[in-house]
Amino acid sequence: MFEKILIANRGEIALRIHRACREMGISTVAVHSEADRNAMHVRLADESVCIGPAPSGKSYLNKAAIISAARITGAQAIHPGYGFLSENAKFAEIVEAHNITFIGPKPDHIRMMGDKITAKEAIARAGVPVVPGSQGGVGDVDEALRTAAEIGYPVLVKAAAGGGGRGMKVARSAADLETAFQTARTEAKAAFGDDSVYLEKYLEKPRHIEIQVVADSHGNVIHLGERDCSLQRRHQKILEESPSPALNAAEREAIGRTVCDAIGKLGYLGVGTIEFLYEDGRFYFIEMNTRLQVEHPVTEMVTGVDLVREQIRIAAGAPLSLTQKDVVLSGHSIECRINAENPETFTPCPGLISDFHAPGGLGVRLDSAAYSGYRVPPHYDSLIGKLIVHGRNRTEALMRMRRALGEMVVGGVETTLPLHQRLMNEPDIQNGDYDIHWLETYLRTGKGRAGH
Amino acid sequence: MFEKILIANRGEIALRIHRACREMGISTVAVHSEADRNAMHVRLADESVCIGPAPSGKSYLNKAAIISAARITGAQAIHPGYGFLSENAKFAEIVEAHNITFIGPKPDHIRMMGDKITAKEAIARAGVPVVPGSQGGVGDVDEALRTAAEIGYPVLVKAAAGGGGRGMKVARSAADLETAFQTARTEAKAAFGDDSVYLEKYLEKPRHIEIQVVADSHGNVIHLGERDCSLQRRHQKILEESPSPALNAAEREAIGRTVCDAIGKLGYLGVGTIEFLYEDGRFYFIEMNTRLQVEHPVTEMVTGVDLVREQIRIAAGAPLSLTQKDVVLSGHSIECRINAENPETFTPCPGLISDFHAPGGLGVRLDSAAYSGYRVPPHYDSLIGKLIVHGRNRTEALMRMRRALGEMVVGGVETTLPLHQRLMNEPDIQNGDYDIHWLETYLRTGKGRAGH
Amino acid sequence: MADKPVADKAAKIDTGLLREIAAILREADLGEIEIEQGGLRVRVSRSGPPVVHSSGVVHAHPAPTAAAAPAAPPAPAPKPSAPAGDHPGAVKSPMVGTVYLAAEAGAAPFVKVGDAVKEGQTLLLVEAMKTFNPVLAPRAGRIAQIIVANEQPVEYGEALIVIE
Amino acid sequence: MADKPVADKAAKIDTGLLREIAAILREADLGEIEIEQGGLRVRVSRSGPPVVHSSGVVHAHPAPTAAAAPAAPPAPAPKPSAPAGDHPGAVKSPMVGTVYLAAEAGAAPFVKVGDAVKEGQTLLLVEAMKTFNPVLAPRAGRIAQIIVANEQPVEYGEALIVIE
Repeated sequence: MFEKILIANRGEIALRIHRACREMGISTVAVHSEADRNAMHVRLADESVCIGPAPSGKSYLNKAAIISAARITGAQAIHPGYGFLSENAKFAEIVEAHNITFIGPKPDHIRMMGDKITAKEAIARAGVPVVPGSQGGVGDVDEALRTAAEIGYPVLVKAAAGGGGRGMKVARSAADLETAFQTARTEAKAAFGDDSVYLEKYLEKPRHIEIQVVADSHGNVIHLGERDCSLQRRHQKILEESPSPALNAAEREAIGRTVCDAIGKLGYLGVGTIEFLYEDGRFYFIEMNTRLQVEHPVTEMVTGVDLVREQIRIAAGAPLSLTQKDVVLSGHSIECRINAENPETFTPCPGLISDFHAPGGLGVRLDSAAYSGYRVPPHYDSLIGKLIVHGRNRTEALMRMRRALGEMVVGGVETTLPLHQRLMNEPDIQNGDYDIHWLETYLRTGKGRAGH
Repeated sequence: MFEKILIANRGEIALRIHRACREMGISTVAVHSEADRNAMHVRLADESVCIGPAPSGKSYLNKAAIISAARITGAQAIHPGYGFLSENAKFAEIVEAHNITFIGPKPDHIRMMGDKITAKEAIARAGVPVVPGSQGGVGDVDEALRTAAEIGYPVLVKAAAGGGGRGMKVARSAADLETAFQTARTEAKAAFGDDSVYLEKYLEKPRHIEIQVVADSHGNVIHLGERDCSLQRRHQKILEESPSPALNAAEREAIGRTVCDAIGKLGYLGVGTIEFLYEDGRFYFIEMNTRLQVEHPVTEMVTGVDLVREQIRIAAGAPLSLTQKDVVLSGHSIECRINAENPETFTPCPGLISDFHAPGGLGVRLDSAAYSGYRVPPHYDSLIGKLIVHGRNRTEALMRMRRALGEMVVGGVETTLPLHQRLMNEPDIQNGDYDIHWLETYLRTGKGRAGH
Repeated sequence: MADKPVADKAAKIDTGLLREIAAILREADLGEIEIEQGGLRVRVSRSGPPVVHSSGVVHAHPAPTAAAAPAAPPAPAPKPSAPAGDHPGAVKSPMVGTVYLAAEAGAAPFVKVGDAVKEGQTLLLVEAMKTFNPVLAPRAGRIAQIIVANEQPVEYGEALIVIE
Repeated sequence: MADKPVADKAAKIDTGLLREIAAILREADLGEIEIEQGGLRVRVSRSGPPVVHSSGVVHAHPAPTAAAAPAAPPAPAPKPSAPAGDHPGAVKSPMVGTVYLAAEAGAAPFVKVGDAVKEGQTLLLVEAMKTFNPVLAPRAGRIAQIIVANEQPVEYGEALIVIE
């Protein structure tokens, strides 16, 4: 097992990784920008190294600085967390070239899944259902029109290099398609420097359901059930839960087995998430994330598995600590992302957290690197904490979340706590009756579904 | 189900009860002394009533004030927590006489178990093993000598009305007995106004192991396994865990069944704890606590059962939410009691908590009513929080506790956090190799066992 | 107990005193001053919002129903609560209970505003556990204000009547 | 990086400055003053402990072994850390890496204390990812102090040399 791990990230996930290391008896190195000198994980880590100024391009994305920090501290492995360099195949290669272990999948798998077109091809070959769409990129409007006619309207034009909703356009009929196609291309070029786009069937009211997989270097693959992440705003997840209110045990087992088979065929290593749209009992692959997800705690709460510990064990060559048979989903878990943002306009609100009080008691978990006196820097994302609850069933979890939200105090900055408090009182949320459009509609109209 | 419950307690247990009520959709009334006006549970409760000045005799033990508060707020039930009036049969009777539900056992059972001699007789008749000893009180030295000869030295002379170690004396031989007998009598008279004493076998290196039982009004009785509370200082528990490192599944099942049978025979209602000394594979009844225990969370963590919710359900006439077959002990849980005390001298340290930061993350629970800016009043006990962890096994739980202790911040007052940090590094603790004398020896000598 | 408007009581805070303490705080370069006298407690602090509250306030929260929104997060620093009985002549309730201003329904009240009272004279009754406990005038004076209404529930220490 | 004694650096805090700031804080009746200049950052606050730390410090914690005691709880307010490079003539490391004071093992160092240097003259090398990056004198002057040792690891922004 490793004796020292460098944590190449910041915020709550850096603290999350530090905690797992500390519980495994592994020393930690925190690397940080000048803006994060007083960050909680920097204070708690055994060693820390300032790797650059506040802008992440010069610090958290600075491959050379991170490698140098690992070398001078003697760290044997690097955990990239999520975001930043976590899905950067080149970084994974450089890390390995320096005889340091990258805690994550092999560079080839990162690269494969990083491109949406090759990802979809690979995953479809491995037997996972995908959204019907173009075979690869679509070069011009005529080809787009032919393909759309085959798969049926509405269709979605998507940037091959895309993410976060940029470069995505819906065409509801052939008349819409040309504009949608050209706009998506232009946006893709501007955002990613690559104007490749592709087409796929547009689902009207799908849910976002993702399957957590874990694979070791001994050929073992397990899945840990699903997370329902349908509550999104501008493709950013806001609230996640496990299990999904929409799936039954048979559906769960079937999709889980399909995904495990595919992951086994691909020879994938580590933790990963296969994201699907789910509509009318059918799953459609969207993308695979080759890293830990922000929302991984809900899976931990219902399975009892420490996903970061598994990642570290797998990277060290150890086998999975459990088999599929040992995976028992117990109760229900919900996570609310607490962002330092205005809860109505979603304008980020960096600044001094004058008061911070964590909710406590049975079934409540807070993953946060914030504290009283912490200054949320303006340079990074606005996530300041994840409030996670577990209950014996979904109703208990909802009641517990409501209770915990009412106890939590974050003073000095605006947060999305009031939004979550409102959501807990919405009948659609209480009934689990929502899709990926629900939240946008709710924020626009005060109701989650048109004609409600 | 009740619509409004009055919480007749303070501190972390008042908050614990409030949380359970809130999660059940039940309104809460906090009653408090003048010293607790800014207490967390007072702020969070739906209503609050000041019932008297700081001294608990005039507030938290003021039966008339509490009943009046219940009446003017329209509370349908009173939860007494632990301590204060929780084991006061007279109070339970008065509550019921006012057509308010007392959330706890029937007054007769409180009374029966409140007297150590009648408790031992009743529990022995119900088939639970007791410490060999005198049949009831021992009136004079001659009778004491005869009884001691029968049960064998060493023997313990104990006050019938005793508690907290007062009025307890060990006699290692007949030569010691007269002094021990007279001293115990004198102390008992002074402390409790009652000089009745009895004799029992003195165990050399027992563990303190207690069984949690829950009984509803429909004749169902279950046990939720044991808690090992052997780490005590002056008969005050410091650290508790479940399951006990000393018990195996067969022993657990056997004592659990014995206890459930007895509780059924007694017709007991609600939650209760049967405390045993355990030595060389045998259990010896000490006493029964007819209330929620401070250390109940470790049982909640390994069973998933919310004990306060069960209490409330039972008081409302509902059946247990699970059967013995549903009780599965999963993983391991440890609780550290964080007291506002000097960690070496144990001198209480009331005052302003200038900084308070809760540990978080996977498997960590904090039950505490403290917050930054809270002033620990000097009038009550020094418990300011209970840090509870859960892990898949005992080692994981110990590592997690160590990690969590390192994250917790309580500034402005001295606490027992450093003691717990030291304990986590002791090989005897790591090995689960301790008895009820271990901590006293450790505090005196720096080692937990003589000749170590 | 939610029928007592908090604003009424807040109006009685001695803001002059507050200003004076704040000045002393500044002059002496202190972080915090806390004063307690005659039921009034004032804490003025540089770091947090100044807090003023008395020891005789009914802390009445709105009572949300089970379906209501979770309460707003409590601020970690004590919130200012309404002062009451900060008047030196305030007579406070010796117990939790229900106020009766007259000996029996329909009878004249024991006292009314403007009455002169003697030390030891009954001002009102506080009923607790079916016992009616007379509250007596601690000294002679004139009834300046009757703070509580008939059959109103009161806390321990809550101001009932002001004698000037 | 634990071989750099923190106490050495702590000794260089300008307590006169602190006093002056504290005086200004009092005079201007402010809650907090924060100043950042030339790598030195000072925050003086009425409510918490004053904090002094620079932007060029190697934050070296004792590295406990797996069996060591858990770290003492961190104070929620930032702990004072040792200042370095608060001198206006400090030359700071442009990157994380390892310092080399000479071009090769056994060779004479690029500069030594007391040397006069020209603007643009190589002061030392910082090796990162097997690239040796020369650190040049930002202006002419005299070498007052060489803070780092040969082959010492340095952080981004860490003070290396002082030119007066």
